[in-house]
Amino acid sequence: MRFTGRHAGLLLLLVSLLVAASPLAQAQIGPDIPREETIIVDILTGRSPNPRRFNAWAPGTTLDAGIQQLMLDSLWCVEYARGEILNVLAEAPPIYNDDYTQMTVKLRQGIYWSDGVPFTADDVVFTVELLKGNPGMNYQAEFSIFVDRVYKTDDYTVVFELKEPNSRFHTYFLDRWGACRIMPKHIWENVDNPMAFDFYPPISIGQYVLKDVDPGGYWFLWEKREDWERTAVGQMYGEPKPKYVLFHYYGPPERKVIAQSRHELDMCDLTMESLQASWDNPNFRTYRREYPWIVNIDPCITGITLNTLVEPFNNKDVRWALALAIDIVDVMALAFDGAGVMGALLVPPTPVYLDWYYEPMEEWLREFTLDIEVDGEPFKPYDPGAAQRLAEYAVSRGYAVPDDPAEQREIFGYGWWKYAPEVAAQLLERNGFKRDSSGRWLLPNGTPWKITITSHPNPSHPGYKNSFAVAQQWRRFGIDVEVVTTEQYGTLATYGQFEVSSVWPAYEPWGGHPDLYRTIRMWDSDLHRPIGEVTYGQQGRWSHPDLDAIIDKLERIGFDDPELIPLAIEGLKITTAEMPSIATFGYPGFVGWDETYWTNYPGAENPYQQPYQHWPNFKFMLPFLEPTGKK
Amino acid sequence: MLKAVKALFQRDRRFLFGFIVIAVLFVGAVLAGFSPHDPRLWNVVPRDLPPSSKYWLGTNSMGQDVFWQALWAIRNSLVMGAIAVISSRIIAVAVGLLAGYRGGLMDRLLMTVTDSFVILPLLPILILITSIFKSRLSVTSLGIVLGIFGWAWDARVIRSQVLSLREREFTYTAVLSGMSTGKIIFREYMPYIFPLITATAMNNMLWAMGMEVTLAVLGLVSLEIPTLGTMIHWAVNSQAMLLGFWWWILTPVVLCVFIFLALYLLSLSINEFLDPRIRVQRLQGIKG
Amino acid sequence: MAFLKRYLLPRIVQYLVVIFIGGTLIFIIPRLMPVDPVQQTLERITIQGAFLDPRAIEQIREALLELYGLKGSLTEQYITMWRRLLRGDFGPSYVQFPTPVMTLIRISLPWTVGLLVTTTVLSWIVGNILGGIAAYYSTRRWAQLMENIAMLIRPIPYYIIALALLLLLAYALPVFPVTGGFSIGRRFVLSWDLIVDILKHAFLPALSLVIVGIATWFMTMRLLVSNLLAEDYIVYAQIAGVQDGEILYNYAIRNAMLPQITGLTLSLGQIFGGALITETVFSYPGLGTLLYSSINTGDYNLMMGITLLSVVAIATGVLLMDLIYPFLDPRIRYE
Amino acid sequence: MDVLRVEKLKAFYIMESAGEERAVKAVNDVSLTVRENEVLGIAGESGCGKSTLLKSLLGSIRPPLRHMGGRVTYLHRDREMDILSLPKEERQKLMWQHISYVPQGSLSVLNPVRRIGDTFRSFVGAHLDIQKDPDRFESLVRSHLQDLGLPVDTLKAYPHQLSGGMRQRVTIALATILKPRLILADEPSTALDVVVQRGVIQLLRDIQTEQHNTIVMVTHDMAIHANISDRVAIMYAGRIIEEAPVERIFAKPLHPYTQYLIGSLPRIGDKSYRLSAPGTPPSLADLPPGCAFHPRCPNAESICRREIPSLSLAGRDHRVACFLAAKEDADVGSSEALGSQ
Repeated sequence: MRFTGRHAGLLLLLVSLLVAASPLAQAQIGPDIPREETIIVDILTGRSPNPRRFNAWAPGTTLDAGIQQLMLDSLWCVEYARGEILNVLAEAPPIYNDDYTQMTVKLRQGIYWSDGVPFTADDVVFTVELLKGNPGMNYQAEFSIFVDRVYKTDDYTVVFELKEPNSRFHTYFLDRWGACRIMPKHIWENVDNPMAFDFYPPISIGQYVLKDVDPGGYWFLWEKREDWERTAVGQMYGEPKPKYVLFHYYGPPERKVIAQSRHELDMCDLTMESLQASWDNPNFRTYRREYPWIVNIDPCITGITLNTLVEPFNNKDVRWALALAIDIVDVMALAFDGAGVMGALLVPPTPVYLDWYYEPMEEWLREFTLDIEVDGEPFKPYDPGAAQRLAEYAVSRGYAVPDDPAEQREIFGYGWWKYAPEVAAQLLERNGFKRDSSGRWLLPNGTPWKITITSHPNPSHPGYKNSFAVAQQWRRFGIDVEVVTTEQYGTLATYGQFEVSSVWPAYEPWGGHPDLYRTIRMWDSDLHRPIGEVTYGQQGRWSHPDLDAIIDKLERIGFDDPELIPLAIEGLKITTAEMPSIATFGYPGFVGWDETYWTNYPGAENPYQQPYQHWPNFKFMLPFLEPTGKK
Repeated sequence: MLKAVKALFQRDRRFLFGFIVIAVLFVGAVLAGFSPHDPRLWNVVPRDLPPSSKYWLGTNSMGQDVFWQALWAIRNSLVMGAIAVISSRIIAVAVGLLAGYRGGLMDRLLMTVTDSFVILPLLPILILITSIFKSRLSVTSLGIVLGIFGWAWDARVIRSQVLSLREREFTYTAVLSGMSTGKIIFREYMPYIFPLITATAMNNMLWAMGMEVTLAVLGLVSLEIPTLGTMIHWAVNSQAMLLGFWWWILTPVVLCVFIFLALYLLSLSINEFLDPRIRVQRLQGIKG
Repeated sequence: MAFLKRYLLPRIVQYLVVIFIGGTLIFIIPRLMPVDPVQQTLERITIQGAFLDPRAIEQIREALLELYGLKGSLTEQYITMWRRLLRGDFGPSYVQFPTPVMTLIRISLPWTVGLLVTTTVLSWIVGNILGGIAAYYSTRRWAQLMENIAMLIRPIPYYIIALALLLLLAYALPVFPVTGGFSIGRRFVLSWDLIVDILKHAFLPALSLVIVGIATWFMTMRLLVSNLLAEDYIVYAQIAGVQDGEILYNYAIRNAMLPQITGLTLSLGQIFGGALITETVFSYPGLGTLLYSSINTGDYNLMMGITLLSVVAIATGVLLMDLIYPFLDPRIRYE
Repeated sequence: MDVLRVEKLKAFYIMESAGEERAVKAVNDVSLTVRENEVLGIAGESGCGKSTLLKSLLGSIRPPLRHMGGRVTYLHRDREMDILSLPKEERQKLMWQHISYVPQGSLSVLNPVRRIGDTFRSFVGAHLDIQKDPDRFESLVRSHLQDLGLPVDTLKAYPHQLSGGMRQRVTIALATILKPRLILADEPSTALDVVVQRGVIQLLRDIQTEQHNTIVMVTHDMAIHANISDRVAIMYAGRIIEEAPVERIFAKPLHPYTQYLIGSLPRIGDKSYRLSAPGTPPSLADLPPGCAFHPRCPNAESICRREIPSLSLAGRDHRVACFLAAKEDADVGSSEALGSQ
């Protein structure tokens, strides 16, 4: 046989044509699943190593592929778009006794598991008792510390007797991307080893039940229950529109752009660049239909954490100098082309927090001075005009931005710190820092100042962009900065093995509730451990006696006490003056929606609820989506 | 030596091409030192511009001049590759010669070590090692790490060549005539081993550069040091392909191709020049 | 018998020693990493479970150390590991505790093996044949064209080739599926449609691997064969009027194949490490991403399981190669 | 009758070195005829171009060797064929059935990873359709080997398992299996020890007696020529410098170089100091002007340094390329007496 190159080429071509021309050319979902009745959404946390594991109560199970959105419910859920707490499996908010040692929960009635067994107080009691007795399982430690006794008084009332007062015990059942969800007693009571039990096939208490799963762990297909009305969401919002929900992990952003352009993906998280690349798709939309496109209600704040146990970051002047050496407009321009809401406080600048904290503190911020004089006056670091400067930048890039300062404040935030490198220099110099002949900063001991920023290696993560953008600022200021990206950045931060890191600068608040205890508590001095040991608080390891006192007071008042906000404001004043870490801007959510098959997503024009598919709240969105009717 | 190079130049267009490309890249690498911009600084030029007379290879989304970034990348990648190649060649040749020439227990021991390195799955090991160094691998240390893990197979190849050479007549003649081991190795074996070294070196260089790209794509090297890998990392993650910034993504890819082509052609040409068999033929040719 | 005693036994001892050294290295290296599997799990729990009391964290930490078998000293852990491995047990995965590592590997292994064995063997065959032909007819234009194409493809970073194929054939020209191993919702019943479906999904990842593989094998084979062409026995056969095809296959390619077979065994052994970049670019299920995530989460047992699988596969490949070689090359004899 | 005519053949190795093309004049203006049923010996020191000449006769000219002029014509079934301009397919057809070749039987001429039997199969299979009748092929090979006195087991052996003599016999068996008219043998006995050498030569001789083929035998060993050749051509520096029947060349060598060659042969009982040519052969890339042998020639005259002597008749069937020999010979005249013994 004479086999030549031409033959090989022909053969290859032939094979590819054959495969390409077969009738399945475009099908991503099989023939039994009508595309127009299916909503396809991205999985945030990646491929599931063991896709047949639905044991949501053991660590490691992938929850955002449908378990927390469609399969399981918690007692309550935070809705941060509207600033509310929803009663899901509970019928009402918890009832505490006066000294917070007893909590009573009233349960919703008429809810059934997908196998037809009714949901009752027995399930709740069983869940708490099972978890409490099995070390290694989620909430085991919390329940064994706090729960003395749990029992039902009737089929729809559960009473928790606590070992010690805890005014926020119910938050273990309050879903904010995670909560203790209720398990079906009639299944689990027969399980010998709850840790090893896979719970496959799972039964559901939500409106959907698992239909199929990818043995490779990339996707999960859920089907609407016929008795969807016998669920909490059914009672709350009615029938969900899609018959099928497909959770699909697509990987890096370019894959999502491709999938969405082929209309094989309806909802996903993108990056700034991949969002820009999606405009060829006429059905593509973002949270805001115009620049800056992003979700402005995400309850997380990005920023830079300084390790306050490491010299020279233990010095407040140095921390402030680093903040003043940052031009926030430039950082946001470098990171996300200006798309973002700046936040000076360590609280996310979402509409509800702007109301609860930024607005009341605006006056104080304007008058706030640093202990340093510029031109004979005490220096006021707050720059209320920063948002306008960012708007000007956006205009210079050719984006349409409203002229009204009020609207600009709404889009870009209220303000930030001044870009004042000369004041930063003054702060450093009075602490013994010097510049060498080429303008580089030397530490007080005369050695060159070199900062290493530890960052997440995933380019989709805002911490990644933030690190490089801030590094640019400090380099220009004359500090030698190195950015190190590593998958271990979280561990390194927890062990304190870093100088500067782009981990969250403050712990996320509830998002839908003004209580800041969750955030402020992380600076409590008794949570901190020396470098090399795991810290229980915020990784920067900063604490302050005045703040400790505020934390004590917060613990003693309830979740809905009117004193909450004034107390938290006092706390924020301390964290502002001390600058333990530098907040930059709210988490810019680059959601991308394809409107080929579904519309009425909760966009900026109609934010009826939070916009992400990976949050548990996604279940509340499904009844509101509208099919376009496209086949 | 000089004469040989001159001869190569005139004899072989492949050599000429390879040499010119390498020379140009080398000059580029030196020129990088005269870059008007610090390669780590962003926003030094307008963003996302296509190539023009002012920005020869355009600019990227971080506001950097792709041309100057590319020069830095060439410099760092070549240095990294060269370090990897040289260090792994030293180990491979030493182990291969020693094991092959000495034989016996020494051979067994060295080959056990070599095989242990051969069987290690390199990518995960390298990922682990870059994790241990917290991605602080500089150009030099990455080169050394790649060198430490990139020699084993080539040592095996060199050993088997030495084994076959040892059986040949001239070794006996040389040993009988009292030639020292070193002399035997350098006079008699090197002409045979050298082509192996250059051919494996070329592959190793390619492997090292490919590995660097892989690690960079995964974000496991220092991303602010411009290399071919980090250029690709930034370009891909800024969606240069989807957004049509072809000049940004093509530059490192074309550079990879040119470096490979140049090295490949050079090594082919040099090997042909040095290959003992072809040399013998040439001699026979002259004699008749 | 003499062969057994003087060659085979020492060779098998060496094989075991090599695996032992490999296993020890992959026990030690991960433990030098800053990542702490317990801490990783704790972080996941923290994400899921609101905020934790320090006392609770301490309790969980203790419980997890106990469960993961990380309580003892390194030596104890090391001994436990070998004892377990000798029973063929890789232990539980930490991330998916207490799912056995074997279960996780079993989920990903078929995809990896299916994709990589096919592409490795295919590109080996095609690359070697084309490389041999191109070397034999090196003066022909089409042979030079083939060589030039291979020379251009070979140095392009694999990642770029894969990505470019994806953009070309799934985006610009949406012919192939973007991701996954087969269509969603499809029943796993053996049928022609299922096979076509799986092939279609595997096509792009396979194509990317085959392109690079062919170029690589092609280049080596071309070099090997063109070196052989000056050999006396080929010139002799040509003078004797033996047809080109016969010379090409039975003299040139066959003889040049020996080192290539070694290369193939090695490549086949490496399969068990998975193809991380391929799997990442095409979201293809496989061991590569599993291994990568196990590294990032400090899942020592899973890491150990996959890498050891690869180590044993490669070592066995090399051993088999050494034993088979005399049958392929009659000049080699083990005394 | 002539079976092969070589006319003014030039084949040079074209080497590019130090930027210049240099011609290594390995076969330089060679004319030669080979007659039916004769054994023509080609002799000369190594490096004189005799192997290249043989390659050219086989039509196996590949770079860096280049054909620079002249013709190599075979007479086959009343057809004249110039092997150097023959299409490849026709040349392949001519090979082995009409012309065959015995290489030096070193290890490298046989494919090291194939059994001898496989080599027979591919060599024979290239010319006969052995697929149709494999048994006939088997018996052909077996009987041929037996005829040559080779054990049939050889077919199962690998080349490296055979001794040098056996390998040489195998190459002879390969060359003669299709009973070609013309066998070109390139140093078939070099590198063998004397006893084996004799056996190999005897084998060739027997075959010739039996099959009546024509043999062109290249070897530097004059003793072998004395043993087997009918006619001998002496090559020096790419040219034929003398050509005569074997008896005559040994009895009355005319060219001083030939005289040295013969003079250096050992003779039984003769203990006198053997003469050999002083100096070394010239580089073919850089030939001296005039007669290439003049730097080593004890009798060289000025004409020898200026002009190249042509091959001219110096007796019956005896030609020589030497100014001095031609002169000397002319004096003696074309006396027949000297020609025969």
